[in-house]
Amino acid sequence: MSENKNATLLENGLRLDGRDLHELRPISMKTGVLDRADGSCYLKWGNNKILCAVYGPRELHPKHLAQPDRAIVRVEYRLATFSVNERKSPAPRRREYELSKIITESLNHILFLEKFPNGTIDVFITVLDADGGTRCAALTAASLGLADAGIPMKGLVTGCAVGKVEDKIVVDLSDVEDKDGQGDMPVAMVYNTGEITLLQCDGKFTAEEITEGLKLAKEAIGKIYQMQRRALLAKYSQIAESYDEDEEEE
Amino acid sequence: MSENKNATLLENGLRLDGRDLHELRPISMKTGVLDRADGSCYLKWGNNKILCAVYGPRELHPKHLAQPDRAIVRVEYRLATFSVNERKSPAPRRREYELSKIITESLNHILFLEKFPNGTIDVFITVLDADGGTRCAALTAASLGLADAGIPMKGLVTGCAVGKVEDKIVVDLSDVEDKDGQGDMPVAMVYNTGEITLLQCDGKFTAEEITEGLKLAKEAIGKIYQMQRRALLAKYSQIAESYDEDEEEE
Amino acid sequence: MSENKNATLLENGLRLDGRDLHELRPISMKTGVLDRADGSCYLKWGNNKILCAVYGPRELHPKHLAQPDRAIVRVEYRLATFSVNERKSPAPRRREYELSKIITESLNHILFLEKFPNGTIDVFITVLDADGGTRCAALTAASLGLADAGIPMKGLVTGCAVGKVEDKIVVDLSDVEDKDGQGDMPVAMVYNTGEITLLQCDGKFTAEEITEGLKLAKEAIGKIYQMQRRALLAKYSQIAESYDEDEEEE
Amino acid sequence: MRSEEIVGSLERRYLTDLLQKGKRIDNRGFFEGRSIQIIPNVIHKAEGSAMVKWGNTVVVAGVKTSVGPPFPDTPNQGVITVNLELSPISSPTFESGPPGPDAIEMARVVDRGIRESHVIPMMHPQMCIIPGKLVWILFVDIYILDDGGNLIDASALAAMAALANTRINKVKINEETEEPILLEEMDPLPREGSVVSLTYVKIDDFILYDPSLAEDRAKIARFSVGIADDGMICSMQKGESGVFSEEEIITILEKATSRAKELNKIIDESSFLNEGEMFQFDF
Amino acid sequence: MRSEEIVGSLERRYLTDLLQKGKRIDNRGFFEGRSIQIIPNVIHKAEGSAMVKWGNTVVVAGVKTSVGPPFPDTPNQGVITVNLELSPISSPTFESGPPGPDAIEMARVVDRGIRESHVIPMMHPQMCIIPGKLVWILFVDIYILDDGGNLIDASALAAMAALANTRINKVKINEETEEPILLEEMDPLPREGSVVSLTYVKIDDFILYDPSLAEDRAKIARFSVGIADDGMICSMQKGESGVFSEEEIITILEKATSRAKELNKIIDESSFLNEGEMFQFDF
Amino acid sequence: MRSEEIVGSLERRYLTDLLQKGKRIDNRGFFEGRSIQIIPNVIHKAEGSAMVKWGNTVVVAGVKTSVGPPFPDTPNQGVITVNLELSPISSPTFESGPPGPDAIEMARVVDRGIRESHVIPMMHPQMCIIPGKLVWILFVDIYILDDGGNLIDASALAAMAALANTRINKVKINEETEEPILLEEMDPLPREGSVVSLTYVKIDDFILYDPSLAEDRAKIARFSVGIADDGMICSMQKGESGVFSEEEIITILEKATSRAKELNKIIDESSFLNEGEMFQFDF
Repeated sequence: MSENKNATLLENGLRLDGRDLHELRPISMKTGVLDRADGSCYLKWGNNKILCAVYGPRELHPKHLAQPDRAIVRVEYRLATFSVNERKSPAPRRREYELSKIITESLNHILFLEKFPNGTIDVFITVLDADGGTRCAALTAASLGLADAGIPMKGLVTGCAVGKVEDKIVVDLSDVEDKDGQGDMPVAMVYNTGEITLLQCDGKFTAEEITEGLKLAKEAIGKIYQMQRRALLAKYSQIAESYDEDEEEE
Repeated sequence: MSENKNATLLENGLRLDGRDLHELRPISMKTGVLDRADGSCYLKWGNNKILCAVYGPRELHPKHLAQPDRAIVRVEYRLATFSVNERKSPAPRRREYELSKIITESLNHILFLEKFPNGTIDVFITVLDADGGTRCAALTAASLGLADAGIPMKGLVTGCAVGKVEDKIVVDLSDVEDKDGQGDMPVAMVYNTGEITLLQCDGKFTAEEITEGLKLAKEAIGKIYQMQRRALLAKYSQIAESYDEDEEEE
Repeated sequence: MSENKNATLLENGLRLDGRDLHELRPISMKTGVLDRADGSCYLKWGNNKILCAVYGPRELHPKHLAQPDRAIVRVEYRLATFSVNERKSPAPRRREYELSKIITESLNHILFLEKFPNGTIDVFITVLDADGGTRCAALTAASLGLADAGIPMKGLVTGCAVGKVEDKIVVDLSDVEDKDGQGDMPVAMVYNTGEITLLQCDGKFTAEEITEGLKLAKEAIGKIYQMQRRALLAKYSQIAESYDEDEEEE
Repeated sequence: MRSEEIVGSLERRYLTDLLQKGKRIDNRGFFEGRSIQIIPNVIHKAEGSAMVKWGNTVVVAGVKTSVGPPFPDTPNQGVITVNLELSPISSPTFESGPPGPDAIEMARVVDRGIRESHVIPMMHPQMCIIPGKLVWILFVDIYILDDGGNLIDASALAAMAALANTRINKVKINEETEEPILLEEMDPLPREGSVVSLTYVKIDDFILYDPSLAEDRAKIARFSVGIADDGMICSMQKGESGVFSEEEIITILEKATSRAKELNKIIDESSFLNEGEMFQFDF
Repeated sequence: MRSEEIVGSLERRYLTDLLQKGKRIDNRGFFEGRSIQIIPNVIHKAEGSAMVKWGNTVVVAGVKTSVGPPFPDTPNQGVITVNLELSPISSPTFESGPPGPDAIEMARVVDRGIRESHVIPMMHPQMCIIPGKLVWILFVDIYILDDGGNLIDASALAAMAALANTRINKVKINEETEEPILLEEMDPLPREGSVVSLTYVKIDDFILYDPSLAEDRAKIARFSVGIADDGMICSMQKGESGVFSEEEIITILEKATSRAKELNKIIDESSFLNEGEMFQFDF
Repeated sequence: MRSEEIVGSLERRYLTDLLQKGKRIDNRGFFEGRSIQIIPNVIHKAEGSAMVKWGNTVVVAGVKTSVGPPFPDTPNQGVITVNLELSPISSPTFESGPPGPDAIEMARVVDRGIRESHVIPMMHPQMCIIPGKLVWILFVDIYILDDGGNLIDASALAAMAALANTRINKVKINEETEEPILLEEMDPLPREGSVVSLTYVKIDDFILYDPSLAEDRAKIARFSVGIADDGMICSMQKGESGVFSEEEIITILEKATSRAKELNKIIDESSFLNEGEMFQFDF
């Protein structure tokens, strides 16, 4: 968060992009977008564009990494070199390693890994265009990619960042609010159970603001979870449709 | 190729080093120059100086790379740090990886790899002094190194670049012609069969110029192929001579 | 060594830190300082601060490095990034690789490696604060760390650098004497047998000066060896004490 | 590996049997290309970008611009760098990590086409801000997103289309300090024409244009040629362990020259489209 | 690996059984911390340093200062970089080599606490030598020396204590050349308050503060919070595959806020100690 | 590995049996060196170079020169860097990749001999172009081409011989811009004398000069000493796990001092040879 307090981020109670304090940016998501992957998801969230591919459960190489009692999950969160203001070097940065780790841990929670001893589930996420909140968007997409691959899951995990702007807690921080605001707080949950699988913050918050942020995050996550469900239903209804077509052809 | 059209590369129909358009630079080559390698070749071509060592067929480590039905060929083409105008970093550059790959593919064609399951044939090429046309020279040397190692081959592969200078197709491009000319076109063939194992170009050519280039390259390759044969014969005649000496001693 | 001959390193026959030519800096050493390591030693020598941890003999991974007839010794000598004047990059430098190698070779000599086939003994040394003579200090500490781990040894190895300052041979070169003096000569021995396990020099010495240096080094090494023995005895007397305490409690 | 190889050999035989009957696996003619869609300006954060769907292959290219010192031997020229990543997103057989020889070769082939055709004129006065000191540096980064075969041609097209909509900042010189200031306002990147890549593969003795994934796997040799909109051949690259005869190369160059005319048109059409949206793709 | 895992599962069961009886393995209360010792200025060659013994855990942090260019978007601000090494000295399970994801995460959590609390005010005029050209660059390097659990809190404390005794050179500007000269004389690094990290772990359904090594191994979830001396929460980091409820997080934040007051006092006390000597540690 | 080790142990026994009879495997005396050939100026693209055939060992060293900033603590001195590559060309046991500890040690031993003898006077006015800003930087790169034993001495000789024929550009200062211009015309690199390396190995209790490949493999200890043409000892390096007594070291230094005189002569002879041609070697 910036030490610079001069940036104006709210005007007449609205945010620079015209949103209300608690309003999400436009979000759309689609599964099954890739031919070669076992599962995939393409997600747009504001100007974020994120592509996720899932492979597995499959055999793990090198074998000495395999766990005899469960599958492991390997997640790679990467920023495309051109997805950010200054071209990023192709080699992953420390931030990308950290986010890969916490996304892995979040996904671990919803998977029945013990069903696939010695196996691996590989999740590759590329942020093609970055606009603030990529980790929550990436996790939301990965969750759908896993479902699209038909991997058994306890539930979907869904993410949304809240933040602090001019002493107000706002939902779904934009790129500029992340940069010039007072605090960022990414949250991910299994919406139905309220289990928090990812939680971070940076900035300056009181305990009350964190509590408010968690409440607002949960509401937003509820909305995004419904979009995830619709995206999965869309896939199955497409499958059903093509099944009908098959019948007609007969 | 340079965008700069001002460089003069031809004077009175001759090239800057006095050669005719279709004339090769002085070339010499010698096999069996290294003690420790199974096969080796030292080749001078203009001011190019290239050393090649061949090991194998030998067991492949790590074993998981081994192919149960054939040997693999591993080629490393490297420029010595001092072989070029500006000192090169010791780490291989992208150009060296590309040339290693296309030289490997060229050599693959002439080897009976299925005779050596699970094995490897390793070809290490170091350009000690670079003067234009190193990839063709390196491939020509590697071919001799393999023969020197006694590895069974379908034929020798032989390389020579042609190029375009002041709208003329010339044979065996020099360093300065490569840099300031209009186009470079490296070619390698199995001379006896006319099979093209390597072909690249950069610059601006018409289809007719490419056709002319291929014809001129084949003629040049024929001459170089004769030198390769003589180099191999020299080795065997030396062996024969020392055999004679042995007899005399008896 | 510097080409600069102007630095004054001796005044009234004493060195800049007030020492006599043949005087050691204050040295203290303590074993068993780390909980998690099998053996450990913390050593202060002037302003040098060195921490050494020993693990093993333990199984060696990856297995293809294992020797069927003996254990191998792996030593890592590292400078902490903040231990030197200009912050060092965390990646090891060539100097650190060289010193790790010669320390390994020195320790190899005193270990009964054939007692532990397929095993490894791992010695990690971190120089937390560097003040000249770190390699000899590190070797001295490593030797104690091995003894602390209870690994059977033929003897202790002990190191001390001598050097040349204003044409005099001096003992235990300080950081500034190493930098501005005429020569540095690190020596390590098994004191009881006089076997030289490590010997290097840089600077300009006559053969006679080397001979004198070896003699002075041996004397200094004798003193340091007594400190090593006391540090080990301190450990065993502590153990004896706590054994006594146990008895008292009963 | 093993089971993949067996599949590979069965697949190769199946393809060869078809080819002997004059057929390709997707019913195309031997020299017929697949359908191509281009969405320009797909990445907001990039100064130029394009996504290409070429048959089942999906590729995105982005161009980032920055200013920096020129190479000492070309003090007035801009600098261009092409990278390509065989992202593990695009195929179960690709692994993450620094580019291997395959990705390096592809990047260099695409790079040579752009460089040798001079479609981005590096000596153009706009490319140089302060001679010998400060020039425009272009990073063209290509990500393979779905591997459906013929990655070189799809990548070259994405790179060319991305360059075609790339913008660079206008520059003002601060009169006092003589230092350049990049303005918010932008100009199109100088461009003179276009270049495309055309890839042919050999399976058994058959030569095919625009290999699908199965054909890419079964090929014994590959030949790619870069041709500019003026019909000049700017780059060639033979790949794999199989061989071509002189006659085969000459035939390919003829076929390629005529196909290149169509392809070069696509680029100029795409550069005049409005900013596209990825979901127009049904990928 | 196998035998370690079996031990791990036995250890976890043993700890859980204890916790169900309201006990921890070292008899601490669930929200009770271990003893803490700090030796400031322990490294002569560093411009700031501290060694921390936190229970059985030993950590050293050193600060090196240098001058260099600022980041383009913060031309008047100093730069701080935090690195952390899980040295193989500190545990039989750590390997040497570049930092892995665990070390990277820890370094970044410590970094965020320092950065977001603004305890080192990067915009302070003293941090900038020539605006846009030359600022102070601080490298905070943390080495774990003995892993006795709760590495994040011990590392954050060592880093904070090292910064609290860091000095930077006074600077004079050469009037002729306008170039800065670093003088021998030094000033304390500007500092405004302090920040500490507080880590809680979950084992079964129990939440514990300041995990010992065995508890660190048995945890299913981790939650670390950075709190400044003004009581503000500057960083949070949830780790591992287990989960927390909203209520659990709110409870932890309450406990942490009160514990943070004590911890932030320790730092200011340590910064006024005389230069310590490592052997005061009985480690 | 296994079969190599068995050979190694048989070879060692065979060598030891010979040595006990006072014989070496190639019939040399214990302190007799092998034949040496030097071809100076063998690389056109290098500013200095030499190829050395030392017994069966072949080594090439090349010197590239460039200009760049000095180290901050030696603002008027040139910079020299020595690298050495155990090229896989030279032995079936060497692998490609960044230098391992063996190659690093060899490079540093060669470097120390050159640096400490001051044969290339880094403080010479010719080495400094603009004090504090621009000095000559020398890269000495050594490639082992055929490993016939005693790589250190052969490498040191190749490096020394390459430096002896190295040239650096004359420099003119542009009066307007005050920037230096490198002229085409060249001067010899400043040089004051020469330095050589002498390596002795211990097999069983025997000490031998200039180990052949088999002796290198069988050695239990190694001792290398660098001696300048003025007879001063500039570097020593003991290697391997075996040990020496004080008396052995003193004996070796006596032998080495006398042999060094001969070797230092070779370098000055080679530096006056005409540019050689590699094929003069019958290697």
